[in-house]
Amino acid sequence: MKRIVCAVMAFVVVSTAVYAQDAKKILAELDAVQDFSGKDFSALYTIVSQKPGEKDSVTQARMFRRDNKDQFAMIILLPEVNKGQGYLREDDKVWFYDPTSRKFSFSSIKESIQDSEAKGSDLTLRSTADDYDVTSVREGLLGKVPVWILDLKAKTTEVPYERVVLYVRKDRTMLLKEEAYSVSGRLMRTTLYPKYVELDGKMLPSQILIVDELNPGERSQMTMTEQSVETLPDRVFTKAFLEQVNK
Amino acid sequence: MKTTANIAFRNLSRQKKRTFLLGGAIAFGVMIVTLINGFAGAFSANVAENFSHLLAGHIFISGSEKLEGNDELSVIRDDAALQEAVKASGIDVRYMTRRSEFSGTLIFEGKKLRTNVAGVELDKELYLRQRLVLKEGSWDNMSQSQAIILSEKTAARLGVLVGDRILVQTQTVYGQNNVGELTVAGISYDSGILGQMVSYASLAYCNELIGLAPGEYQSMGILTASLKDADKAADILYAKLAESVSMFERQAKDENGAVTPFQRMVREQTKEEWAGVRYRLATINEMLSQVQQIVVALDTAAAVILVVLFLIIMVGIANTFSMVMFERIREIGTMRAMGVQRGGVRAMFLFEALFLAIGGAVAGIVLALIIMGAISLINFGMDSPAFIILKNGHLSFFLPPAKALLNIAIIAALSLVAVARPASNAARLDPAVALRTQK
Amino acid sequence: MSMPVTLRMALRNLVEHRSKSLIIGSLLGIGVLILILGNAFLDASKRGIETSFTKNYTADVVITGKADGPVSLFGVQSIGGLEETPNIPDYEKVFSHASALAGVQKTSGMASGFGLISRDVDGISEADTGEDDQEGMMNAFVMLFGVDASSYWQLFDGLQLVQGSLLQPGQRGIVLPEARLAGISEYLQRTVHIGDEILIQGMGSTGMRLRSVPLVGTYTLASKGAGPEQLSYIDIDTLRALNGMTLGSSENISLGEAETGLLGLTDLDSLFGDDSMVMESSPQAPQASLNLDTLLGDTSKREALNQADSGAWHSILLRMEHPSQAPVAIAALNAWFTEEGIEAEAGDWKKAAGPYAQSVDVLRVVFSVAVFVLAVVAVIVIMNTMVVSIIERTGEIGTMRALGGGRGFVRRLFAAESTVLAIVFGIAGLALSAIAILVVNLLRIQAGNEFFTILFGGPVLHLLLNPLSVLGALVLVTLVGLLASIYPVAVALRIQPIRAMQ
Amino acid sequence: MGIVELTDLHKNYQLGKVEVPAVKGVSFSIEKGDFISIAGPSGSGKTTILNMIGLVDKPSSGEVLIEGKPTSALSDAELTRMRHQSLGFIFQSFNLIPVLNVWENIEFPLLLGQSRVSKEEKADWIDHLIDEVGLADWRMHKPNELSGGQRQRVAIARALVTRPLIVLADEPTANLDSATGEQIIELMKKINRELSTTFIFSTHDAKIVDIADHIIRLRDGLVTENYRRPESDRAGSVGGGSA
Repeated sequence: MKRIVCAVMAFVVVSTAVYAQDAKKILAELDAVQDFSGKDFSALYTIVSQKPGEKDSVTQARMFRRDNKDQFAMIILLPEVNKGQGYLREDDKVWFYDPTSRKFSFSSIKESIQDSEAKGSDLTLRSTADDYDVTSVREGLLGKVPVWILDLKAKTTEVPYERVVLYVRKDRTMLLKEEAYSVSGRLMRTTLYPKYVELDGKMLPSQILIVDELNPGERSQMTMTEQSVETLPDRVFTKAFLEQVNK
Repeated sequence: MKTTANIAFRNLSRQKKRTFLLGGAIAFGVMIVTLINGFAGAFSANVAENFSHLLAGHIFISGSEKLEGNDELSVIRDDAALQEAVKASGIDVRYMTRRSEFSGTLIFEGKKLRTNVAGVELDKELYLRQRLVLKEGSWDNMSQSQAIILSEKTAARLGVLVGDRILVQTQTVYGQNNVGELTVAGISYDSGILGQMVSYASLAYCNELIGLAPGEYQSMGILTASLKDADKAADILYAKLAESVSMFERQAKDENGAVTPFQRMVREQTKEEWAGVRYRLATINEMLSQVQQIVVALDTAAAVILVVLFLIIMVGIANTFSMVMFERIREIGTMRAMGVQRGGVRAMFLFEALFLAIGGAVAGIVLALIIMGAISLINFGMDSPAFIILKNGHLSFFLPPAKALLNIAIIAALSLVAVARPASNAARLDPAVALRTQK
Repeated sequence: MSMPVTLRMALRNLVEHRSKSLIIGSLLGIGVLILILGNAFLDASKRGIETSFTKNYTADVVITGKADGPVSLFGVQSIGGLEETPNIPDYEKVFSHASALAGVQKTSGMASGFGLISRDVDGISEADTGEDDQEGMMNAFVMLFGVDASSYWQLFDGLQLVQGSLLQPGQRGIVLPEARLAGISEYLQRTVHIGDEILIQGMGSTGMRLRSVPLVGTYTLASKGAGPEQLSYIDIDTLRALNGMTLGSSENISLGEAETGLLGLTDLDSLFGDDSMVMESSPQAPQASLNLDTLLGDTSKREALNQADSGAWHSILLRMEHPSQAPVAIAALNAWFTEEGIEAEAGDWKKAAGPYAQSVDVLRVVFSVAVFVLAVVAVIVIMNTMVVSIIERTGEIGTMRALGGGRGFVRRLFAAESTVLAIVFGIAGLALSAIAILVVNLLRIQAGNEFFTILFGGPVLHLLLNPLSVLGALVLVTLVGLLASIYPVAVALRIQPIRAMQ
Repeated sequence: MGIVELTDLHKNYQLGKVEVPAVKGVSFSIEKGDFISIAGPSGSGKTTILNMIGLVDKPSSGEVLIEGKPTSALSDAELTRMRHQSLGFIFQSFNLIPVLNVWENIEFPLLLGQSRVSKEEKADWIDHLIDEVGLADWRMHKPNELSGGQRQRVAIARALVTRPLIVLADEPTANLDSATGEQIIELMKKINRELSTTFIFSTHDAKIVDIADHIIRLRDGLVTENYRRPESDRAGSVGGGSA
C-alpha cells in the first residue's frame, strides 16, 4: 500500500509540456509541468499492477494537492475493503486514517517510508534540471513520433537513478518515454506516457505504463482522470475531512 | 638419586605387563581428559565461530559519515586510525575482516528473493572459507569478481545452479538504484537460520554495487582470541579508539533478539548532533546475547567433568600403587635389609609413579589425538540440529599444546600426590616384617 | 546359617579389605551421586524447558497449516521475506477431531501476527517526532497472539499476571508484557495504564489496518528468554482485522480497457504509432460534479468485507493430560491429516516455539554425553581397582581352586562382592544425593543468564528426586559394578590352582 | 597297581628366556594308605612333582594316573572335580581363607561340590575332625588369631573333610619351628593310620623324612632313592603319639 502511495507521489514529480530545442530549456519546461504552486490540484488515479502468476492488484484513489503549502490528501476508493482509507500530509507529518476503526495513526515522513522501498526524496518535489546534467541530445523517432532523446546523468547521489534517458516529443514538450538506469548502467525501468490531457495550459499525462525491465512481466498502468486545478476547500486538508468522507 | 631413578625405571620395564596395565589406565584417563579438553576447546570455539563467521568477528567497528541533509552513510573510508588503535590496544586479534553488506533482491528467471549480501575479502577470510562448506561449486570460482555464494535454501528458492547468472537489485549507500549481475560460484550448506540469511560476494564488487570506492568498506570485524574475552577486549579497544577518532557512545545491550550487526547499526540513531565521521563499536554478545551464555554453560560443564575425572583418576592411581607396594613388600624388605634408606624407597616409588604417569599421559594424549582424528571424520551433516557445536558438520577438537603439557603436568602431580601415601607406607616398612610377610 | 557361602565370604571379604572396598564403593557411590544428580538436573532442565515453553505458550501439541518452510506460532520460517502464515483448512473439522483425541485435555485455536503500536494524533509534541524515533519504533513493535479467550487461558493457567486481568471471552483488548510497558509509554509519550486504549497498526494482506484496543492487563513470562519478549495477547478478532484475515482478502475487481489496456501490449512503440495519438483536449470529468462529501458512495460492501473471517485460525494448541502423550497424539493427527487430505500438520512444542527452542536441546544432549563419559571412566577405574584386589588375592583364589572350587564358584564369589558393594554404596550414594539435592535446593542457585533460566525452568535451580531415576540409578550402578567386574573376574579365573603353592 | 602312578614324568619351566628342566623323567607308584615323604634339596623337583600329583600342574610329558585313571587329557572342570573328590591339600603357608573361621575353613571344601550327606552328618564330621586335630577350643577363631601350628592343623582338617584318597602336603613344616613341625607330621601320621588316607608330603628336613614309611629322594629332577619301609617296621616308628 505504501508503495503505491509513494508511486503516486513520485509520479506527480515527473510530468511535462512546452516546446523548445535547447536541452536545458526542455528540462526546465518538463520541471514546470509538475509545478502547481498557487493552485490546488486533484485527480482520480487508478493503478493496476501486474505480476506473472498473481492476480492484478488494483488501487484507485482520489488525490488532492496544495503544493505551496506542502499539503496532500488522498482517499482510497478501491479495493472495496480499503475504501475510505485516507492519507493526509502536512509538511513532514503524515496521518493515516482507517475508517473501519475510525482511528488515525500519526507518523513523520521518515517513519512512514521506513518499510517501503521509497526514499525520502521521492516525496519531495525535485527538479530534473537541478539534479541532472544533459550528456547528449539526439534526434530520433519513437514509433512514428519525432523526439528529442535526452541522455541525463545525475549530478548528485540524491536521485534514485544515476542515468535517465528522456524521449521528448519535438513539436510540443511532452515526455513520451523515460528510461531509468542503475548506477551500473543497466536499464531498470521504462515508463511510457502515451496519453495526455490539456489542463490549465499544461499537458498532463493521463495514462502511464511502467515496465519493470528487471522482472519480465511486471508492469503497472496508471490512469489519471478527472484532473482539475480548481480551488479545493481548505477542509480537504484536515483530518476532519478524512473522517467526514466516511460518514 | 640417579640410581633410585634407574631402579624405578627398570622396575617398570621389568614388569612389562603390569606397567602396561597401569600405564594403560593412566593413559585412558588422560585420553578422556584430553578428549574432553580438546572437545571443549573446539566446542566453545565452534559455537562462537559458527556465529562469528557469519557475523565476521567478535568486535565490530563501523563508520558513519554525516552527509548533507543529516543523512548518515555507513562507510569506513580509511581505517589507518582504527588499525593503529587496534594495535595500540594490545588485544589479541586472530584476524580482522573488512566487510560491506547490503540488502537486495536477487532475481533469476522471474523468481525474486530478498536477502542480505555480505561483501567479503575472500583471500583473507580464512575462517569463512573453513566454516562455509560448499555443497556445490568451489571457492576457486569466487576469484571472479562478480561471483556470489548462496545458501542451499536461497538457491533452491531461486532455482539457480552453480554457474547461473543472477541479477541483484539494490540501492547504493546514497540510495540510488543499482543492479548488479552475479554468477553463482557456490551453493553452501545451510547452517541454521543465520546461515540462510546471508549470501557472500566479493568486497570489491559489493562496494561497486553500493557505491563505495575500492578499499573502502562498512564494517571491521575483529576476531579476538576468545569469545569470552571479547567484551573486555571491546572495552579496551573502545577506550583506545576514543583517543584518536570520534566514537559513538556504546549502546546498552539490545534485547530485541538476533539481528545482524548491520541491521542493528542501521537501527541505531544518535540523539546528539554531530558532523564528520564517527565510529561505532559493538560486540557479538550485544548482537546475540545467547552465544556467550551457551559458551559459558558448556565451559562450566566441561570444567566440572574435568575435576571429577581427575579425582577419579587420582583414586585409581593411588589404589593401584597400594597394590604395587603390596606386591613388592619382600623386595622392599630386601632393599631395606641391604641398607637402602627410607627416603630411597619412597623416592623409588615416586619415580616409578612419575615415569608411569608421564608415559601414560603421553600415550593418552597420542591416543586421544588418534581418536579425535577418527571422530573428526564422521560427518553429522550440516543440517544436524547440533550444527551449532559442529564444524561444518563434523565434531572438531582443538587441543592447544600448552593445555596438553598442562595435562601431563597435572597428571604427574596428581600421581605423586596419590602415590605419596603408599610410598611412605612402603618406606615405613620394617625390613624384617617385610621379609616375613606372606602374600 | 543359610546364606550361601559365596555371599557370606563376599561380605566378609569386603569387610576384610576395607580400604579397597571403600575405594570401589565410593566410586560406585559417586557414580550413583552423579547419575542421580545428573538425572535430577536433566529432569529439572527438561521440566524447565517444558515449563518455559509448553506452560508459557506452546502447549504440548500444535497444529498448523502447511507452508513452504517450518510453521511455528511465530509464522513461517522462510528465507527471503515474510511468507503469509497459512490458515488451518477445515478448521471446525480439525478442531473437533483434535479435541476428541484420546488424552487431549484442552484445546484452543489461535492466530499470530505483528503489529506496531501507533501514536494517535494527540499529545505528541512535534519536537519529538524527529529522526531519533527509530529506537522508539523498536519499542512499538509487538508480536501478537490472537487468542480465543474462552479456551486459551485454560491451557496456560500459569501465566503470571502482573496488572489488570486476562482477556475475557468476547472482550476486545490486549495483554502486554509488563517489561515492555515502559518502552511503549516512552514511545507514546504518555503513561499507559490498564484500561487505556492502545492503537495498533497491522500490515496484512489487504493493507494497513488500525485498531484500537484497551490494555486489559500485563504479564510476565515465567522464564525469560523462552519466547520473544514482545509477545502480547490480543483478542482473536482484532488480530484477524490487523492481519487482514477478513472476508475481503480475495476481492475481485474488474476494470475496463481504459485502466488496463496498456498492460497487455507487446509492441510498446505502437503506442506512438501516429502523430495524432495524443491528447484529449480536456479532462473527462467536469470539476463541478465532484461532491466531496459523497466521494465514497456506498460503503456497505466495505463493512462486509472487513468482517473478521471467523473460520481463520493459524494454529490449534492442545494440552494433553500428560506431556508424554504428545508423540502419540501428533502421530495420530498427522496420519489423520494425510488420510483426510487436509493440508495441516501437527508437531510438538519445539515446532511451536520455532526459532526460540533451537539451541536448548543441544545442551541437554551434551550434558547426557558428559554423564555417560563419567560413567565409563568410573567403570574403568573400578575395573582397575578390582583387578588390583584380585591380584592381591591370587594365593587365596589359587587355594580355592586347588581345593576344588570351580570357575563358577570364583565367578559367583566376585559377582556377590560386586553386587553387595554396588547395593551398599549405591544406597549410600543415594542418601548423599538426597542430601546434595536438598542442599542445592536450599542454596537456591540463581540462573546466571537467560539461557540458564530456560534450562532451569525458572530463575532458581530446583532439583527433584525422581523415584524412577533413583531406581534406575541403583539398577544401573549394580550393572556397572557387574560390568566392571567382568574383566577382573576373567583375570581371577585365569589364576591357576598352582598359584596356591607359591 | 598303586593309587598314584607316575610314568616317565618330565616338566620343563620357562625361566626368563631359558627353558629349565625341573623334572627329568620320574616314575614311581604310590600305594593306598602310604605315608610318603618326597625329600630332596631345594630345586630338586619336589614341589613340581607334588603339584603334578595334585593336578594343579601339568607335566610336559609323561602321565600321572590317579586310581589308574590318566589325567593329562582332562579338562579344567574335570581336574577340578577330581581334586575336589579325591585330593586334599596342605600348603606350606597354610593358605587358609582369611575371612572364614576355623570351622568354616574346614567346611569350605564341602561347600564347593554337591554333597549327599545331611547337614548334621556334615557337622558331626567337621566337629570330629576339629577334635582330631585338637582345635576344639578354637573352632570359632579366624586364621589370623591362630599360631602357625594351629593354622596347619586347620589345613589338615580341611584337607581331610572331603574324605580324600590322597592328601598332598608341600613342605607342611617349612613355616613352623621344628617341634611344631614334628607334631604336625605326627598328627598326619596318626590320621594316616586311623583313616588309612594316603599322605604325600615333601620336605627337606631329614628328621621328618624318617617318619615316612615310603621315602622318595630326588636330586636335580631325578629319583635317587625309592625306599619303602617294610610293613613290619612301620607301627613302631610312631613313637611321639598325637599332639
